[in-house]
Amino acid sequence: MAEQEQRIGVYICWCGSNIAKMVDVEGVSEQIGKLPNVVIAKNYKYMCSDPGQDLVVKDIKEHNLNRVVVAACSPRMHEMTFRKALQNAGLNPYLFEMANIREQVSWVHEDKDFATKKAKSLIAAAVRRVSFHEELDKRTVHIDPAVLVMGGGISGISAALEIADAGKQVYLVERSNRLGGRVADLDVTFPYGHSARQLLEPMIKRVEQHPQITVFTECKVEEVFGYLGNFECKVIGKDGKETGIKFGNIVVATGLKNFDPSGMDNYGYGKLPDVVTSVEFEKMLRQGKIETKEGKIPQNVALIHCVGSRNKDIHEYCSRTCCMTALKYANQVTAALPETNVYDCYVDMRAFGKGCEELYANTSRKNVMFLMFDKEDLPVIKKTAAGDTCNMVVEMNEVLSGEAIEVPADMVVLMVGAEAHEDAKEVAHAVGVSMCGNDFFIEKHPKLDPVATTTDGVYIVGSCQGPKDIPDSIAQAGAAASRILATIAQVEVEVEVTTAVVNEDLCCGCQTCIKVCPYSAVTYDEEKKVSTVNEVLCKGCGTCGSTCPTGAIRSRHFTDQQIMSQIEGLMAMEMEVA
Amino acid sequence: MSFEPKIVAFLCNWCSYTGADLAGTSRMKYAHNIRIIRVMCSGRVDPTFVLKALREGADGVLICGCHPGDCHYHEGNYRCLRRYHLMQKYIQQMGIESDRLRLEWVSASEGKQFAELVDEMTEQVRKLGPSEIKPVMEKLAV
Amino acid sequence: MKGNSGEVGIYFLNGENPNAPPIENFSDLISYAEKLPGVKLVKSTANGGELNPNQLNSDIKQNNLKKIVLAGDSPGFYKTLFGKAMAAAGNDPEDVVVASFREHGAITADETDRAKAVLNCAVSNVPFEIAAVPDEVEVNPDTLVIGGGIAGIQASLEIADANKKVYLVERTGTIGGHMAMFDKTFPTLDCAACILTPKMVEVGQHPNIELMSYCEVKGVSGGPGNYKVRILKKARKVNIATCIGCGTCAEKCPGKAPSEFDAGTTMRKAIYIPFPQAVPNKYLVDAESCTYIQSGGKKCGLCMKVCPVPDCINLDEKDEEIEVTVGNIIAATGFKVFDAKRAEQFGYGKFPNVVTSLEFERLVNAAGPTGGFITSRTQDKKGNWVFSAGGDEPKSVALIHCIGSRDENYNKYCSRVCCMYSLKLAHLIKEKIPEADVHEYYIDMRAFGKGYEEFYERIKSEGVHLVRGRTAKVEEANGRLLVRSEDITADKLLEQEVDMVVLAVGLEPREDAGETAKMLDISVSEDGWYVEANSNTGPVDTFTGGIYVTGLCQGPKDIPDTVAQASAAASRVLQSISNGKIKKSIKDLPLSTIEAKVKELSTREGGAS
Amino acid sequence: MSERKRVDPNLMKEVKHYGAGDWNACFHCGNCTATCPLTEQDSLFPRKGIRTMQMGLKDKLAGSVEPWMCYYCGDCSTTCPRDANPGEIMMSLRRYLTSVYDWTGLSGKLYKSKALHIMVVTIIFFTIIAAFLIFARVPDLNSAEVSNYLSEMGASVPLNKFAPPDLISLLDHIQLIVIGLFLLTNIFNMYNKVILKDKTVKIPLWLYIKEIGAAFWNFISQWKFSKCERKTYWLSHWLIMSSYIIMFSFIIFFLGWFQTDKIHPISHPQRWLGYYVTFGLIFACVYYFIGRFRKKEQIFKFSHHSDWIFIFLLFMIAVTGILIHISRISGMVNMTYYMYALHLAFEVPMVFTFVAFSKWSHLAYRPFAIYLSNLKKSAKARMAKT
Repeated sequence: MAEQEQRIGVYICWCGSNIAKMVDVEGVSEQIGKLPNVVIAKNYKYMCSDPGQDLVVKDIKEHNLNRVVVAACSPRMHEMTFRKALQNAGLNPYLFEMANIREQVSWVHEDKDFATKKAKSLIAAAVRRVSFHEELDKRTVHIDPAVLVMGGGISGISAALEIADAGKQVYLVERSNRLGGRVADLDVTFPYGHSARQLLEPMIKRVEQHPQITVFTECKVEEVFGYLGNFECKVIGKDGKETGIKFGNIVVATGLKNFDPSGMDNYGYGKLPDVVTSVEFEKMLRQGKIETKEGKIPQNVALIHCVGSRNKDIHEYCSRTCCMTALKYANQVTAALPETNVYDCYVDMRAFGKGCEELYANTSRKNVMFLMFDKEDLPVIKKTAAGDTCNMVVEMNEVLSGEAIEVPADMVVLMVGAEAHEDAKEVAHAVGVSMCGNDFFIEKHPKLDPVATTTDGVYIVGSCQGPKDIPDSIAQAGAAASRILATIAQVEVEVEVTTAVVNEDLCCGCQTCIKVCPYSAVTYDEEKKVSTVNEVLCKGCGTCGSTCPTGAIRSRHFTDQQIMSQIEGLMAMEMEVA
Repeated sequence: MSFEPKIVAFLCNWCSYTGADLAGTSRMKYAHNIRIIRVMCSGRVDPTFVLKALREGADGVLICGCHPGDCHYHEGNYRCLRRYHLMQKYIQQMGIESDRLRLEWVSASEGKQFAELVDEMTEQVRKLGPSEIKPVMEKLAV
Repeated sequence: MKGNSGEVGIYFLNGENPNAPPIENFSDLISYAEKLPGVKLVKSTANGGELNPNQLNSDIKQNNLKKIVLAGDSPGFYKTLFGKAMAAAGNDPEDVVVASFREHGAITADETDRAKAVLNCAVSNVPFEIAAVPDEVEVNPDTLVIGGGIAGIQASLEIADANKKVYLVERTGTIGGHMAMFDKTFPTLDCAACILTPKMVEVGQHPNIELMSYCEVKGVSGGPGNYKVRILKKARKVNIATCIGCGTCAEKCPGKAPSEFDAGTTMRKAIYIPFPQAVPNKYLVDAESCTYIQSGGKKCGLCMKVCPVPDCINLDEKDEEIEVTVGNIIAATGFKVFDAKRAEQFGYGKFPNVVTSLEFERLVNAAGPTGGFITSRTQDKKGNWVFSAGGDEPKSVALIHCIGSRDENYNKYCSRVCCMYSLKLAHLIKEKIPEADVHEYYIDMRAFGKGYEEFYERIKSEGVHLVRGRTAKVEEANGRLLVRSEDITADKLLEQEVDMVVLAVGLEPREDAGETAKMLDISVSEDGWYVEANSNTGPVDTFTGGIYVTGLCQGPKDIPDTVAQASAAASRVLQSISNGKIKKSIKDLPLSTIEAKVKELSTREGGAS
Repeated sequence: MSERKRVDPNLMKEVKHYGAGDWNACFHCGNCTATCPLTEQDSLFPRKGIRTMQMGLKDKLAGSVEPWMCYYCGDCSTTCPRDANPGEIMMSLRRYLTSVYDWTGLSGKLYKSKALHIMVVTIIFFTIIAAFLIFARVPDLNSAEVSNYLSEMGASVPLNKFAPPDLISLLDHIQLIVIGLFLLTNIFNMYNKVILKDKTVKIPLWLYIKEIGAAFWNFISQWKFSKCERKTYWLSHWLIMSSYIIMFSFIIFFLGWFQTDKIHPISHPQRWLGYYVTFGLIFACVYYFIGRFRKKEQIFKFSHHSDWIFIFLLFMIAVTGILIHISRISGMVNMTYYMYALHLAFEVPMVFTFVAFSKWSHLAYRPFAIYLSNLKKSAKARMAKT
């Protein structure tokens, strides 16, 4: 590299006023322009916009730049955009470095001088670093058209069908002994009361009869090896039977589980016989017997929302479906037991879906009393004294009336929230997706990439990403399917190349790297007595690089040299301005 | 003019760097003294990087990685932890206050925690005053 | 379940939906039901309320019913009632089958045949989805996407990335839709432009996407797999190919009009680029405000003179019509915001500082009328009320939820996003004017999505006054605005003086949603939103083969849900393309065919399913 | 902690019998309260009243005066996002409360059953007619006594011979006492439920005296009502109210002065006051008739049978009254007698069914309720100070 003359172009983005208002972009570009090897330093309103990118391309051609630095937002946002731009200009996309002067400067600091100073040193560092960048050539990998779908719930099933209907092989792995997941436990769905069984049956039937789908029930997926387009794993049955499968993409649809309210004393679940969870109540409705433990028809049924949800001590998040489920119950009960009074104790009525507000309006015109409580002041269920008209009372402070009231109840239904499966961590590790605080899987981007993950070829759909109702889950399943179908259609896709590589002359064969590699991508070559990296398995974490005592391992695009020079750049500018 | 510490931070790409970005998108304000260098994994942080930073005149070095168990590469952050303890011993041998080097876990959703961490560390280093390494090294060089 | 081994009873219920359309010639349907195999009893009640359990029990006993079919618009909530009766009679409560006309698209009165099919399937235990499968035809691999909002963009990219040709038709001069107008997005607060523009750029550069901006779909003919689409290329009057976007024309142009992109809070020229990051980033001419065109070519025409590129601008350019042939069509036509003038009590259009949320999005945006400073409207020299960076900051702001939503006088439905975007706006105000009082008036706080509740908590902790109580009216009082509401949790009447009121206007179908629906043969709900094939399992399909709905035109949605749905639609398309075949419309499937299929299946499988 | 109240869905089912309104539809956005120009900080309505009713807090509802504070302009109903029609619910609550105060239970029955109400009215009507047929004796014009009387009066119709004022006013007073007893006991009932049962306030005696003035002023001026948006409602209401009061006092206290065979000159207060009363009643009745038929304005959309019967009787009373006058002036002797009989036949049932047991009782309840709420307010204010 070094011998070739360095011609670096630096571009500083205003990002409208997002950066410009906190960083003196003019001043910075002027000062940066003076740095060695910097041929041009410009600033522009929106570097990411079409004209912004054209500017870079144009300059590369005119001033035959061979290195580019853009100081703008986070590389996580636009690194790809500008790498593309370099490519269009016929420059290797890796001869590019981004300085993050928005997320980590203009948005987080309030003193313009300091912010400007910081921006300068970050850019200076990037300039130093970029001059040690080397051309890396994108490798393409072949995409195995088969797909692994983990989880046989409504999301998994629809994803499987979506992909299989496009003529691609699908392996559907379900941990329980039957398909259908939690929808299979439902009686009817909100807001229109369609029969859950009737909507599930044809789908399951199609899955089972589908020539392109192989179903594994009562099976678990062992750790997945490989990378986009070329994954492999073992599917292990209850009986310990192992099946090895190969596939190009993964859909994680492991769903969620219901919150267990036993831990909450105020509801007395487990102690009071007629306090049931929504899951248990659903079963009753399905069997057409809404009865107390003593087999009596309840005169008063109370529904309590947000059990385990919207609660700082348990789960802060909203479980999204409970409100409408409660309204569904209210309708079913009033229909089945015209004499029975229904009390719906809620916090906020979240009827946001299509047809849901209408359902709320219709329900409120029935024999249902809606009572509101504060999520920080939960109701308490108490046994009544003998001879009372009802077995229990729900004591609560009603918000809409400001009254301290008690609600008569012969049966109380706890609308239990949703939470991540206890084995979510395992799954996350098996397929390499990250989790957020509450153990739901994190999508690549909360807005524009709701189903992809940070690991290429792995998609998360349905409730394992966060509570969801049926249509939303199915939409997500479709989304993942389209991604996968698109990748398959490309046959060959490009993959990252920032892997580790061993310089055999320097390697002393100590094999430390082999111990530290989490993907067993490093192996020991007995003849040459050196380590070698399998670049296909390597995910480029660089741990080996920093462990290697002789510096024989270079982690591409994060070489010692590059990082050292970045440090120098930082401090040099610091010293200069200080 | 008052002493403004210079802190170099190594952040892992998956959790901590994203966390720092989150602090940004959420417009949380924190001390300007920090200079962030992105690495793919805290496991990539070679002790020599830390020493280099100190030698070049950093008054403090901060390393951030995913919380134990959350590492995108399974165990890189554990490797980093082990090395960290060695580094601590080493810099103390060199007569550098151990408070100048810190390892913290910051997840992708902990923008707030990151901002607070930076402020706290900045104050910590400010108390220690400027690091002596650079001048000393320069003297030795002569 | 035991299936046909016994007698079937059919009960017609109107079900839960009061606006359920009565089936045309209902008697016909009844007699059809009576003729179905094994049917012993057919009853119909206006609504389930009239059914009494004892009556049911005796019905079952007398006719020895082994199975009950509930027929109606959406009668499912009565399932338990009948299940109870069945159990009481010693039958399997699972043998109550719901035949929901709505579920399978019989949502208008004239869909008697569909209703019959649904009924037939239910009686013979054959799932409608399996009985009513149209046969397949060849599919043209090209796809048309109508609408260049985030939904359209996403769908187009998905398909194009699979190396398939996409025509993306956008009526305005740029893609981006409403999302491009937003400042930040909840709950992560990343700026809409930052995350949207890269995608817009990608669309603009994508080799497989033919972007047709400033175009409108005029007519659709042909059938599934092979639609002929007439597209009107509205005269842009500027040659996209040669325009260098230098802006000289706009400088000189005397014509002015309110900027659509800034929701009318600023003025733009008659020749303009909708906004800096527009794609395509080329100028266009708005005939309405162009002096030359309005004067019939007599006056002005400056732009043509000053334009540095020879014959790039041609104000006499005429609209033209072109035709493309595609196999699939995705409707992503989006929405419009509720016209706040309709709800007079809030004083929009009367008081200059009562603004809609969309106007406010532009106001807080760095690229907006004030460069991101939140200011009250002040009068300019001409006496017009305008936002200007010079205007004074509001000391207190009121945000009012549910404007035009959840309201029987306007739209019954919930617009799904207003709660969250209001919280977001509250945050933005607090961020830019920390000492400002922010009062937010809501009915129910609908923070249901991932990270939403957490965001809600954060806003609370930022000192925003959240009031549970719908605002009744906004009046003027000593130069400020008086917001009158009941604070229900505090049990008092609030008369809050504020400097600015932001109305969280709900979302509505576009005025022309109906016409587009007719063109594409999509059914439309009572509210005017497009109807998906199945509210549960078919969120993007319609009853017309090769036509899909996605995004807001199907109903209010936030960005992630829209994106997911858009991709889902794309996957439908990719599916058909990779099979080379596509299913014809269920619409055109004759009843007789479905009946035949049902007979075949039920005999083959003995009805068991 | 305080005793928890138990909710009860049956109260609402009960109250439903007293009128229209989509009772459960309300989702408590507070729009109605904030719309209402009359609602006051420490007595918010309509929403809270609806809530109390929905939750079945019987005692709280019985002890609440808020329904009486509403004069029904209908603005809350027109803007209600759930079409719950709060205005009409308030109206129904007033009917319900009337029945709650009434210890005889008759009120409730009259409100709930249209048939019963009409029956009672007709029975009384015919009893009066019958009474006349049996007891009234038509004076013989040719008899010396009568002709002398006529000549000295300068009159042509000896009505007072037909129906001697002292006798009539005696009957009036009996009627007054009977009805008065019912009304007073009911009012006490109200006082008991509103004040005595409410342990949170102690009201010193002097306050009772102090507050009378304000209450009386509101009674004669209806100024509270005048704060509503549409003034015509207030005007018509005031007309009918004032006319009735004047008529009432004529009949009860000054019958001798009012019912004279001597025709006073038009300038005489007896004449023009009489005309005013008649005009007031007829105008208001016609106004309400038209409104209730057209059903255009919110307040006329729903009409309870008690509303119809009430304005009908009132109208007939006014008409027959003026007819008595005309026929007397124009010397149609028998006509005068018939009209007089009819007049009473309409007046008695009206007084009997409405004043104590139905709609007209609000004439007493509303001002009293306002009085009581003022008492409470100032009492609370005092407690807050100390």
